[in-house]
Amino acid sequence: MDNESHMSEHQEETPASSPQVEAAKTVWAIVREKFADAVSPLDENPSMPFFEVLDTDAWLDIALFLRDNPKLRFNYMACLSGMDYPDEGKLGIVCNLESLGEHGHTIAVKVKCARDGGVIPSVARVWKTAEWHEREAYDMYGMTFGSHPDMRRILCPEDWEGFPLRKDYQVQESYHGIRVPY
Amino acid sequence: MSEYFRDIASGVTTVLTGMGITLRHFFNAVKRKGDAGIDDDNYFRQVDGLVTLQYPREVIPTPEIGRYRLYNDIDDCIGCSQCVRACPVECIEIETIKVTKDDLAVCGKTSDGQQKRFWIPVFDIDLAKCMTCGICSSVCPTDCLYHTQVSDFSEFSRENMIYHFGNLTKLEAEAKRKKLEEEKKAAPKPKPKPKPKPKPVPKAAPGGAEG
Amino acid sequence: MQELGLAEQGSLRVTPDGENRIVIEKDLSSEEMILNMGPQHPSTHGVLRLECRTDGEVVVEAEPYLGYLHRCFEKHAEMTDYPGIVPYVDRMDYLAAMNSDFAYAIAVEKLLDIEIPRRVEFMRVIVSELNRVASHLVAIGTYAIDLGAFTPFLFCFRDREHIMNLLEWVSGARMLYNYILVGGVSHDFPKGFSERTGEFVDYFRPKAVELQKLLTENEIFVKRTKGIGMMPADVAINYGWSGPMLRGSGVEWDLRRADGYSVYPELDFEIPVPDGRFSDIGDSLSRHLVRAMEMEQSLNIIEQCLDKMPSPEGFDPRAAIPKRIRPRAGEVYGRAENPRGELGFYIVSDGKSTKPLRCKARSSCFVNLSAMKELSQGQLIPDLVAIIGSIDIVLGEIDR
Amino acid sequence: MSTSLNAWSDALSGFSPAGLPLGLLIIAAIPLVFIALYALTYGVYGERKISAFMQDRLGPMEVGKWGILQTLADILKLLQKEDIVNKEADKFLFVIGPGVLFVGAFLAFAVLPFGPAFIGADLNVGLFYAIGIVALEVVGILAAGWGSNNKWALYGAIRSVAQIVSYEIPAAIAILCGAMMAGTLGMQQIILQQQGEYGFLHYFLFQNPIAWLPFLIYFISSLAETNRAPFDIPEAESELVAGYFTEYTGMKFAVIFLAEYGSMFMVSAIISIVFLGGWASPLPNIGALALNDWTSGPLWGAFWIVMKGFFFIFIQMWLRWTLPRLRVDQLMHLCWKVLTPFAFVAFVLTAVWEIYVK
Repeated sequence: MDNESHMSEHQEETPASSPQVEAAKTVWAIVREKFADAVSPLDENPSMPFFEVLDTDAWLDIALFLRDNPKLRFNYMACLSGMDYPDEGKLGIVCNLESLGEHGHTIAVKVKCARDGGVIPSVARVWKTAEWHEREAYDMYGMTFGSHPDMRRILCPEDWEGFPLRKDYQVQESYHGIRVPY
Repeated sequence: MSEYFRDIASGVTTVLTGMGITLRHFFNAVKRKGDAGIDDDNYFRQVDGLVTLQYPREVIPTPEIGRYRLYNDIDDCIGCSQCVRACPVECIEIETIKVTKDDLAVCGKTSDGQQKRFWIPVFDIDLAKCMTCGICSSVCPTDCLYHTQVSDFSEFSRENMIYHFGNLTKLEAEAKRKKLEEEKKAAPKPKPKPKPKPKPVPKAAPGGAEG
Repeated sequence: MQELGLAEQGSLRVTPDGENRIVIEKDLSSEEMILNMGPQHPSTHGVLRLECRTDGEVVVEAEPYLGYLHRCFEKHAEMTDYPGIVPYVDRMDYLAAMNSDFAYAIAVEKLLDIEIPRRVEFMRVIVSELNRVASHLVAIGTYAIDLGAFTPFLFCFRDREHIMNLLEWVSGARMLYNYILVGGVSHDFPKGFSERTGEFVDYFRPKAVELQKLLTENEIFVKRTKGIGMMPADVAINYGWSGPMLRGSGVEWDLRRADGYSVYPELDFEIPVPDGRFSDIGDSLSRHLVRAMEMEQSLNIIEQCLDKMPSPEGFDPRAAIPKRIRPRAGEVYGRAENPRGELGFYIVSDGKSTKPLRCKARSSCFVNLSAMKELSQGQLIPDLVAIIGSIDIVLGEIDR
Repeated sequence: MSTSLNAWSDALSGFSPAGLPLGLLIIAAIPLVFIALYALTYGVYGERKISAFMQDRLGPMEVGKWGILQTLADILKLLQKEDIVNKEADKFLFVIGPGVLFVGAFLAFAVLPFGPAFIGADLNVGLFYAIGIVALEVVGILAAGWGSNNKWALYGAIRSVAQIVSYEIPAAIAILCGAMMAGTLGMQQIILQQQGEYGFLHYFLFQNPIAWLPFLIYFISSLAETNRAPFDIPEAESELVAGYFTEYTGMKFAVIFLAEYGSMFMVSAIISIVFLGGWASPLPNIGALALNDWTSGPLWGAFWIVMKGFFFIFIQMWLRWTLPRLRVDQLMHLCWKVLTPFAFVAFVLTAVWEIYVK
């Protein structure tokens, strides 16, 4: 596999020149070329290089591009995590993508939306695995995913109040007559 | 058609193979596994045969570092509360009273010679909450808090799962607190209060300590 | 009576009546029935609920409902310091706690950028491979139960017992070890552990062969699993499958090789993928076979590690464990190969606190199960059971 | 001793006060009571122990020495259990289901000969009756499954009916091969033809070079008819929770259980009667050692047929604890595409053998 060595080596090398970051730079350059200002500059941290999608509406197009461009081929979405950014007043998702079995490179993409009533385009049609991840992000943070096929809570009960992983979450007093905080 | 007969043939042979295996085990049922512990050199020489151990009478020995019931050797405890802070499930409750100067000798030293500076009227471990992760014992500076090999300690009441290790009775604690107050009044400079919260002290003071 | 095209679908008959109007008759109309499989059902491996729309024995679609075992791992993690999260990680995938700890340790260590002693790495690999064997034994055993064979299950548990004894000896607990800590392990191997592990490998090899003869090669078992729950490789990747599930679809992808974490690059092992001779690539049988073959590879890895492990002289397993874990501000996605696939941790640190700002667990079963809806379409109920079993779910990890 | 016992049973069968054949009733009841006791205590206990030994376990050990009283304890427990009838159940069918099942399973015992004299009713169509009466079980299962008003129970019942009705065909054809060799349907006549000084060599299984085929076919079909693994799909616990008796508790559950063990013994007895000589001793007379003569008689007869029955029950358990379960369509495939054609082949070959060779 392509990235067989870089994880183990990156501890010895200086972080900036780790192959993971180098690969991410190349990827970012291709995306930047196509989408210009819709994406932010690459954050070249050694542990998880990422870029942010500044134009939230462009996320679906970028996702498709990431998946289908022959130089990128990010066919595998390893993870999609919801995130709360209370300082910026935003919610977001972090996607860890990987080109499995083809190029072997990885990159992380962040997409943010407004804290109240924020909508992020759903990529469940690009990577089917995103369907449940997005449901989980909605369940925990409350942002909705536009054109998601099945936007429901997944882990919490349907009638649970609030979104538990938001930093300002207050747990409800009772649930169907059961006292919640114990 | 040939596949039809091949299926039948392989069906019959694999079924017979499987039956052979179970029959071998059936006739092997005259042997029984011993109850040697894993640290025994002969462990894998005694595992043939029926593996059931009839629990209360035959027990797999728990290894030396087995992490089961939490125990606090209160004589060695210096009341530093590190375990309370480290516990992920908050199952330890501790209350300390600073030892007055003239009581230091009474309070004594730990087994490795460290002067104890706190009375510990309350050291309660709720073993119903404890998940035996062992983090508390790894942070304990005097190694007085440790998990024992006792793994079977079920109780009929949840109350009984709370183990009390405190070294003062309620009355004694009251007396010590008063003494500390007096010392503080006598001393010229103000000292930070060692939180004299009037918490309810459980009735049975050194209750279910190891046994 | 003139029969039109619709009639071929079964229950509809279209007949022109006297006035040449077309009347649609319904005879023996077959209604769909909603069948709740779970949350208490013997073969949902815990508290999973599948809402099946069935037409007779045929499942039109099965929709999984999760959350019955939701224990708020991510919320807990935000309120607990880094070493305190490890016991919670144990309880996510309780069948492979060592592997889960390993993944978490990798993620945090990546954030901390600390050097791990070489012996510790070998110890971690040995215990997690032992746990992988134990976990696969449960997977195979419960799969046998799902298909109605009870005896292989107990044989699996009999052998797993020895692994649990071994791991209890080294860590002090039988299932939820809290052994692999950030920066090290909690105890050094006890005296004689390496020999006993070697003896276990020798003991287990013939048992694995017996298991294969009793279960895997059994014609009924093959007939029940071959060609059931087919998943082509590209769809599997798109669904984010990983681990034995993905390899069952013929993709040679193993994080131990791909990421090459710990000492795995130094070890010689194969990534088993089905060759399509005994099973159809991508079916339930392939996934079962991959698990069975992986046990063999794990035994090889354990043997090599026992040979290569540095001597214990002057060794402190806790030497590299930081007194207080307060990583630099940053974020990391660390992952490891769990018995069920890729277990990843996305951890965000603000650089000030000893508690993570965010700790998301990318659970392998959660992702693997998300394909259930597609896999279940048009299957019989017994096949549905066979498919769930082949996914090898642990609800503790799915619901977290 | 044997002659005195014969005389005793003859005397008992002649006991008919006021024209009622009470003596016959008692004789008929003896095996039934015996089997019921066996089925409850030693069948269940045996199954648990056998499965335990095959799985490297000890099995029940706590109640009595080696746990032999375990089943009694279980019965006591089941007797004390609350008899729950669902609110939504069809109460009549729900209650009558286990009864019909039980009656269906035990009616066939009327024609099982436990010795030259021990037989409830020596019908001249005994074999036909035994095959036919089993169909009553289907009604019981369907009543139980439908009456429970539970989807899993319904699935179990439907599956069970499909399975039992289908497997009647190869089973009946295979049994007909035996009947053809005997030239009669009466149970006692079939056995009498297999009795002789050469012991087991007189058995139909060894009288005919192709008799093993109907023997095997009947054995496999009987597994399906009694819902035993690998054909236990009606109660497939990993798919259907418990199949048609999901909703039953207490004594009703025990009755269903008893019926299952009863029918297990019934099919085992039939296969040993038709192919292995029933109560006829397998030991041959070897010169002066008249083993066959020594081991024949009413008590010995009961001993032999029960032993043969136990042997087949052991094989049933052995199979159950070895094999996975088939799927519904595979079960039907096995029935219609494998067993039935082979049963016809066996039927024709037996007929050819009987007419032209013998």
